[in-house]
Amino acid sequence: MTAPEVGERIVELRVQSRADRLRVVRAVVAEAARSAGASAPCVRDMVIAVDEACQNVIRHAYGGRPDGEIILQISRLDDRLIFDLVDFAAPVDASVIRPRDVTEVRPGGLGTHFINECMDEAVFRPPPAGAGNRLWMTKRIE
Amino acid sequence: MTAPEVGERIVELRVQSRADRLRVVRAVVAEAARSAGASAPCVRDMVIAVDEACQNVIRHAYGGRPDGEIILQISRLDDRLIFDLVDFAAPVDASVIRPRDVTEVRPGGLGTHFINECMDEAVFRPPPAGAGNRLWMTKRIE
Amino acid sequence: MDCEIRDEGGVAIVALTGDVDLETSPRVRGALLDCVGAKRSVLVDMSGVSYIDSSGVASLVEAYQTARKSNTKFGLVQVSEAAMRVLELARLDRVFAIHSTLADGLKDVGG
Amino acid sequence: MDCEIRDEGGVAIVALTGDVDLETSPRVRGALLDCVGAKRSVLVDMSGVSYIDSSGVASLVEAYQTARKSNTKFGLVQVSEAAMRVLELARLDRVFAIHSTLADGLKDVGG
Ligand SMILES: Nc1ncnc2c1ncn2[C@@H]1O[C@H](COP(=O)(O)OP(=O)(O)O)[C@@H](O)[C@H]1O
Ligand SMILES: Nc1ncnc2c1ncn2[C@@H]1O[C@H](COP(=O)(O)OP(=O)(O)O)[C@@H](O)[C@H]1O
Repeated sequence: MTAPEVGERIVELRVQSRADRLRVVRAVVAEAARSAGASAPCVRDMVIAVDEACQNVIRHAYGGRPDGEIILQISRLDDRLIFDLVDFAAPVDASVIRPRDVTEVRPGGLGTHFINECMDEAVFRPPPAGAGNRLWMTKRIE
Repeated sequence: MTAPEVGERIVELRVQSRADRLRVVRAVVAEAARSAGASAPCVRDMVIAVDEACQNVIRHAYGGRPDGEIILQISRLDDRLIFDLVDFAAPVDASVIRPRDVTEVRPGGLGTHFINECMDEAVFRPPPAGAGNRLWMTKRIE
Repeated sequence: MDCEIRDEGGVAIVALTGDVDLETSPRVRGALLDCVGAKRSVLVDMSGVSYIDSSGVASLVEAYQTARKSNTKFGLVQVSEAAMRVLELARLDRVFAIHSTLADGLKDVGG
Repeated sequence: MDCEIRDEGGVAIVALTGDVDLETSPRVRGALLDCVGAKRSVLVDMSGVSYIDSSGVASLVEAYQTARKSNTKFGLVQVSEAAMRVLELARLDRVFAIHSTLADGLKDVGG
């Protein structure tokens, strides 16, 4: 059984770092959020944030390498869902990842901003032994 | 990287042996099958078979215990999808599991029959070390 | 999954919407057996069934058999494509009275 | 994801259907830049967009900016709710010309 701090696991998912796996990731996030009672707009924001976080792992952490492992664990803690995203890429300096000014119109650089807007919390945490990075996102179920 | 015999993994999913996790399982199977190019009827049959197989694990292998681990790996081998379902319950004698005569009308006893009808192949295989049972199902992508 | 019961001229119309699965079928079973137990004719509206599994089918079979024993009418109306596939797999598409419209169903059960 | 291009009185209507994501947005980017590069006015029909991510939005921004540089018209029509949420997140709902009907869009680009 999982410790309370970690919440009750709904599902754990493993995929490789490929763009064509994101559909499956989105389907899982959507169904897990729905089954936890989230409304359609809340489900949608959770899907957006996790998709963008996975994209960043695919493009930046793994640099486009298609065979990196991505582990997403979705759990519930009281009235929140926790999205715990782990990769096995080289550890990144989280301080360099910051959303850009979105009032400036240019292509790219929106992912981090979307994640921050769509989740209540999104922080890098010490990864489990052997892993590279761990992004911890939470959002209240509404 | 996975060996050719095992196919190319699309996704691996872990859930506990609870009825309220089956929605997420179905969503993953449906999206994985769709992204592999399966038609709607083919997707539907894959969903039915995997759902019934998971139900059997929940009700029979784990006997209704809600905290058993279920691992589903979906992979692609040429023109087939492979659904590899592992549990950690006590090993079952696979020879006692057989579909009943469905022309006899009575409630229950349909799961195994559905699995056999919906998949091309469904066999128990030696489970990985530490696991209890492993049901190996394949179906051509149509 | 929603399971709504309404009355049409003494016939219980049980409308199922969503996924009837291992989690939700006990509610369907309870509702159907209540209606059948009250000796009411029952029509199950399956137009909104997006998914039904063997446990959902078992609930239908149990209600059907209980109805037969008590000479009560039991039928299915407007069976969705997804549900029909499963009834066919269970070889029940020839066992249940299946009506394509509610009107046909009501005529059959004499409601 | 489908990306279909048709002509309406010299205006390229690019209709997107399905999920515009990291996998599929390169095709959208290519189609949009081709149309803009050919100096055609472009209207992107987004009524069928079930999902769009930051890479899809980046493709729209790139086409929009390329169009501006070459004095070509670029607009969005019938933006689905799912897509509108993402444009709002990107603060682009005030930047792009967004029309609720194709007729309005065609009027605006003078097609
Ligand atoms: N998971 C990650 N691993 C490594 N670097 C990252 C990660 N996520 C974001 N970054 C860095 O932060 C920058 C901003 O990311 P983002 O806002 O998602 O926009 P974009 O990915 O379009 O550049 C990226 O360009 C990248 O340098
Ligand atoms: N995964 C399993 N582990 C243990 N026993 C099983 C398993 N699957 C099926 N069985 C056995 O086979 C029987 C037939 O299964 P099934 O056809 O699915 O119908 P039902 O589950 O409704 O009984 C079950 O009653 C059970 O005894």
